[in-house]
Amino acid sequence: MKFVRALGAGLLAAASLLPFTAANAADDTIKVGVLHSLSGTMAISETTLKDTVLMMVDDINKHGGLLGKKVEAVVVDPASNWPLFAEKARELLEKEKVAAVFGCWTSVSRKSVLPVFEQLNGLLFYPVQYEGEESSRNVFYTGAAPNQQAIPAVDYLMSKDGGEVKRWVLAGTDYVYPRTTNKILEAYLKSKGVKAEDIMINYTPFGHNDWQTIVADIKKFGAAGKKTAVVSTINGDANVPFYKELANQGIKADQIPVVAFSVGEEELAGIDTKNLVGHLAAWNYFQSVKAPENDAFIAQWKTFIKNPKRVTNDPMEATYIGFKMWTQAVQQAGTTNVDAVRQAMYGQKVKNLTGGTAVMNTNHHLSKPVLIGEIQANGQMQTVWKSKDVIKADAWSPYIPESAKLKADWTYPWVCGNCAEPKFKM
Amino acid sequence: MNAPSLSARLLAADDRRLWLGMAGCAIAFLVVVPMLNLAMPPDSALHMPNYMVTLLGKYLCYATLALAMDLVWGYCGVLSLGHGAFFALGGYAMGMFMMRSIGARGVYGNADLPDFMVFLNWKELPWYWMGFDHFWFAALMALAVPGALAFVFGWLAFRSRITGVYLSIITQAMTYALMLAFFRNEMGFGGNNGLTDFKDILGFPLAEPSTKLGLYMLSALVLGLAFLVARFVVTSKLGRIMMAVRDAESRVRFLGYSPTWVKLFGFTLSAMLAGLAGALYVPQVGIINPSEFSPANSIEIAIWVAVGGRGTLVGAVLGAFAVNGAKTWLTGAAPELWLFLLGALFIAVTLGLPKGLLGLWGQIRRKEKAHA
Amino acid sequence: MKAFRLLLVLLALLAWAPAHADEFSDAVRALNADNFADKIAAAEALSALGDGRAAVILEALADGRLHAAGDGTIVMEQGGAYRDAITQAAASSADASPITVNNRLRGVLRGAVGRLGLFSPDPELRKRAAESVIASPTPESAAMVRRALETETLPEVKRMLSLALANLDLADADPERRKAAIQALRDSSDPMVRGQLQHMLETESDPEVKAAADKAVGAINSRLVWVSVGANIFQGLSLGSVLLLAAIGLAVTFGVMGVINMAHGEMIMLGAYTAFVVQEVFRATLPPEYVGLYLPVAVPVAFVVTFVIGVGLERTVIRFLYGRPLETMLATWGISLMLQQLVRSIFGASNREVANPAWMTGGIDLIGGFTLTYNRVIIIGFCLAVLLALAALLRWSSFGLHMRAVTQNRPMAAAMGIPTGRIDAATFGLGSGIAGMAGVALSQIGNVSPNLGQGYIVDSFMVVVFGGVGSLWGTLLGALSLGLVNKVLEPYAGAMLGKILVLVVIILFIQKRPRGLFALKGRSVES
Amino acid sequence: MLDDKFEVQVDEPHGPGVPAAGSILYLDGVSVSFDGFKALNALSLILAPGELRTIVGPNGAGKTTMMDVITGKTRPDEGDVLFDEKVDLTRLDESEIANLGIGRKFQKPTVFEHLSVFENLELALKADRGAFATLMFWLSGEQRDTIDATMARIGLADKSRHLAGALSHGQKQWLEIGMLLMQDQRLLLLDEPVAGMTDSETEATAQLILDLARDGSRSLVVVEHDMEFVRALGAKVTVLHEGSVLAEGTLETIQADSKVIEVYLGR
Repeated sequence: MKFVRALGAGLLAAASLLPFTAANAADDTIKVGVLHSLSGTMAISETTLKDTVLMMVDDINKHGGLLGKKVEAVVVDPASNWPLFAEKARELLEKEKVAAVFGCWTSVSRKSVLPVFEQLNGLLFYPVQYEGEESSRNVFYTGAAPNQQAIPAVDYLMSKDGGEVKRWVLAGTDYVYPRTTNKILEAYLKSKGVKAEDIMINYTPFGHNDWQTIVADIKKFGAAGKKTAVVSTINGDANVPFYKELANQGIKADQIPVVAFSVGEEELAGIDTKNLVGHLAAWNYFQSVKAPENDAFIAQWKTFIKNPKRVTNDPMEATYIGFKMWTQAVQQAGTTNVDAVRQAMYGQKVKNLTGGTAVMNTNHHLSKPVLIGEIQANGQMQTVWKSKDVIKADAWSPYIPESAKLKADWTYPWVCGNCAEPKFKM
Repeated sequence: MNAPSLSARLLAADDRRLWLGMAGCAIAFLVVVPMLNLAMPPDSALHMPNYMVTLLGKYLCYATLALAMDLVWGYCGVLSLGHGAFFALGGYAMGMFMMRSIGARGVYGNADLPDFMVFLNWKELPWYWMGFDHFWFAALMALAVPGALAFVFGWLAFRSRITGVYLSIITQAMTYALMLAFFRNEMGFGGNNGLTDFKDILGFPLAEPSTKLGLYMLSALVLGLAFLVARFVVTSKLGRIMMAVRDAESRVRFLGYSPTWVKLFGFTLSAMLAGLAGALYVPQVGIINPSEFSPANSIEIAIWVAVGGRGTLVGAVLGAFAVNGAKTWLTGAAPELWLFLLGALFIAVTLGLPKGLLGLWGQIRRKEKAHA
Repeated sequence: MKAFRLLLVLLALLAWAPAHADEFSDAVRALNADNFADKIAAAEALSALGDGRAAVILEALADGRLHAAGDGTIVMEQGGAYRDAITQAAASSADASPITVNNRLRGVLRGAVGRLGLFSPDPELRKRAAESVIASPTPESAAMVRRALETETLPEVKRMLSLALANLDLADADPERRKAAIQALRDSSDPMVRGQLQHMLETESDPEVKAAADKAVGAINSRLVWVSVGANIFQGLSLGSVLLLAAIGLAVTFGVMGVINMAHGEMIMLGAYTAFVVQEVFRATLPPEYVGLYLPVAVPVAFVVTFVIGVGLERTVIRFLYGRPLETMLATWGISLMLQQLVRSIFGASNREVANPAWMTGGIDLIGGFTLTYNRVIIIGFCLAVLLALAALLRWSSFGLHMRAVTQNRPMAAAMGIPTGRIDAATFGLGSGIAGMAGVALSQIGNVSPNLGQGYIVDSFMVVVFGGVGSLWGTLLGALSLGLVNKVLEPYAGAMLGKILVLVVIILFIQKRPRGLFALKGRSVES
Repeated sequence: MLDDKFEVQVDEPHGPGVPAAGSILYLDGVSVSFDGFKALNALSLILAPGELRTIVGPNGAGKTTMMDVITGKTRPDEGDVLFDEKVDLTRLDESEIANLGIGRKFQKPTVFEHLSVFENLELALKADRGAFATLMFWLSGEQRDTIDATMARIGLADKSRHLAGALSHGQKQWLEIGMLLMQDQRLLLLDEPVAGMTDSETEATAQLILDLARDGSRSLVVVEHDMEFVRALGAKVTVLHEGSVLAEGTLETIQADSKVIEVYLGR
């Protein structure tokens, strides 16, 4: 008797999990997953992107939806917890049966969901600048690769307009993106004849908030009589204390300019920029750029988020481009089937918000223009340099010997993300 | 150990219901779930999709971890806020093995070095990676490293009679320091990204649902085994001494027992169980990185136990399932609100159910008795 | 000599003569070019006129205070007021938009201002001019500095000018001058100078000069060593004061009451957000020059806000958990989750901007390029003040007496008619309030986001435990020593390894003193 | 794991057993102070094997501190504490001392409230104290009998499965004495064993203690306020005052002693 009851309890335990399993795939809507942290350390940056996707979905539904169906966004919160990212990705693909997922910010989150997407043949649109060295057939990278940010920025600083910098501080948070970028830059600078003693590399922990020593060191390093610049790959969260310390220790942009790759309008909104005027950022998008598409986008954003003070930034544009491309590809393929859509993605074009057109290449990365801007007192960027044409992202950097020999091309005859020679012989 | 005493003790253990319940769960997890997953047609409502299986596998590892936590906290009265560290270390050991078995299939196609080392221009494998090509070695390390750390750390701490919150805080310092250390790329553990890109384990491709099901069932078995071990310990005389230490440490000394060694035994055993859980966890989630060391994670472990009801073993398992289940469900169902709900749950449990969910179960049973 | 000064005055007068007027105003208008190359040309042209007024205008341009109105008139902003740059007549800023500059143009302007300003009648401007000459030297400036030196009267400006001249002379063709320059510079402790001298060591041909330079560099180096030691100590104290601020509140809620208060960090965070709100109110209601006063107002406001929240928590949750410290951990953890999410849903997830008031921005440049930043100095002072105030409160006020009574022997205190419940609430509120004030201070150096608290909670517990639970002075000593150790280690070990080492130090230290730095002795503690 | 440290040689001048010859417990010039307050002041006391000794003294006389020193809870600032002629107790910790054969009953009864009466006694039972030994420990028949016997002796036979926390104050006192018996120690230190007991309980306790003392195999030190109880024990009495011995002798001589009357019986 007791035994039966106990057994029953056990079974109940298992059964209680069933409600999760009931897969509710409605056929009259196309589901897209939104996999951005809404809590935890990364919420600061990722929440905005969640809203951007929602805005795009809202927009497309206003214009009659996709393939005659409404688009439905499935929002989940991976809570800045990397294993949770993998779990949620699995849930989105297997349970929610989403047609595509827009998400991830940090490289580690992308790495942790990668196996899931490859196993279940899902589609991830990754909207953040990153270190490259990757090309998965299940991911489309709409953010900048190092050669779309770092190299042009350094070139600019070495130019006459940039102040002919001779001495370099490469400061970054200790994780893979800064490591790679700095590695590439080091190789590049040396190729340009910069001596080793004129390069200072410094890494700090995540969320580092006491910059006294390092800023003082930078000051010392900059006092050696040669024009010095700082290339900052410091991660979002640590930037505020960093810039506050810069300002207070009186490092002026025309003495030691700081160029950052992960600081945009969104980050600056959290800082008083009066004393940072002239420091630089290199990115593919600035809100301040005057272009009809951009004005429309900004207006749409401010109305959607119901806050005229909110700013737009580069990852938002990347999300915008990614989403637009996906919808175009779906329309072109006439289905949301992942393989069909993937094929349709190649060569897909979308107008950049800053003018020109972004093109999706067969290495799953974009060709985008590169902008370099100076921080203004109002927290906006003033473009001081713009690439003549769009620049094609390298999945594999030519400046890293191991990766120089690799090529990413998902079309015949290569059909490979990291191969030295094509899969098929022609 | 002498087998009769073992079986005798386990069966003698206070109430039979527990053992029947275990049998029930065993059947549920080892028979029913696989059946639902394999036998049922995918479109049937009873079908258990693969992601549920992996999810359950993950929970089972958490449950084992919670069990380990309950052993030190619930019975020895040592609130370790660093148990995530042991879990992570076990995970890293297994991760290193799977890293090695990638071989030349990494992106840079380097057979001798993992990708991240190639990438940081490491020329050769650091000495502490030696041996991780062999599964047995990795498995051993998954137990030995957490065990050794726990033993040394515990010996230092218990010997100098560090108790209560002081102990909790230095265990927190330990895991925090380890987290920062593993973040450093110079350490050779993959820095912030940790170890990932695993292909297969012992030749079974991790992507295969069958592999996942296998890992899941293994986790279930390990949890059951861990439960028996823990049960054996707490029902032994040592277990009673542990409780005695928990309630009146100084008094135990006057009885001639040395709390240092009692606690050290519990702490080390618990750390090894945690390591085991970690080792099973990593192949199922496919990544291990320093964030597993973060103090918040370790605090959460304590919370699972508290929610379930400490000092009961069963409660720990229950708590791990309850909290993580709630988390999974809420992060999907109410992504904007789930922190409110989870937070409220913790507060409600502490205020309403000091004995945890199991205590609630007990109250209900007592009520039934009263009415009957 | 006199004649020359007379000449200058004449020049100044002539500058106002209409003949020059349009030439000057044309040059000024030319500044509003549409590309930087033209702007640079215009700036150089303007400075070439040698007109006293140009300096002010160029300076305004460099600071982005020079605007171009729709009709092409150039307007200059000075302390909120707008004047026509040419006629100096008051003007409106209605349709004026600032003339953009980039770093290169800024450099040019700085040099130009330097050269022009040297002869301005305003000594302040002359001083700044001397500075900018040092900052951005150009070949032609040497001659001008020499001219200026002859006429200069103010000793302070003279000193700076001769320094500037020496800097420039290092590049002079005549070795004698170079040597003289080195002699003049050997007493400076400016790393800039050292940089130039070192640069000289590489390029210098004349052996004598080289030797002199070498000696000078050595002399400067030995001075800079001491500077860096001093800097290190200051940074250590500053970090220590930050840790202390973060920990004081916890020293009350956890140290005195024994509540393992995981929501402590969120109290700090709420304080920081209070500062943000107060700032926004000030910005919305007051003229810009008063906005800076938001900070002193925010401190008490934050205290009140977090005090009330703290009392609320104590009455609704904490008070049911006394004597169950580990349960308090669980509950407060839940509270912290909820507070984070609450703030996130009210203020949004992204960082909020809390600006340093003008009087807290920048710092005093001490010798050797070491800057004593105001915000850190003020924070050190503030945190000591808070600590002393708290100590005094506990020591002398009747509330403090009751509080100690309750925490030491609750039943006895109750029996003596002390309202233990109210005291508990007030104590927890006090701890939270202090955390709130700390939040206001920390908003000045860090970012204000819902995760703010998480960044401090672990360190705070370390400090309190390291110092010895229940001992304010322990907390003080713990925080400062941890800060110093950290900063002393950082230059050698790097930020990351430094932090790790500090944690190891704490673990080992607790082995030696299981109850922290300031442990309470006696039989009472034993059981 | 501690077995090797039991026999510790004392440093000179006290060569092995010189002054402490023939004593089971030997305290000489022991002083302890907490933050300046001298709890023990050059206390000296010698206890012969098999002896029953009662110690009286006003609060703060240092009775409990003396026990703390003997059982290793408190380290004396100076002085010698020797057990069994040659073992220096000041160098051992509580558990080592307990394993030497010194048992203690606390002033405030401390039993393990979450364990049953039976389990409390089982823990006290004389057996290997090592962690692994206890893990593999399995109660043998005769051990079970000894426990039962003890339970009978302390009158808790019917409460075997009750949680110790549920016992009355007096019962806890008894249980703790029972635990002392289970340890089968050579020296028993009883701190106010009858505090909070009814008269009948007190009598029974006195009887029990006399029984223990009778066979001479163990020595007992009983600290007590209750003069009736002390009289009932009829043993040699030591009077402590301000941390040192004030007087020693039979109860009668003590009560006649003027100093004692002044400081303790205080008229």
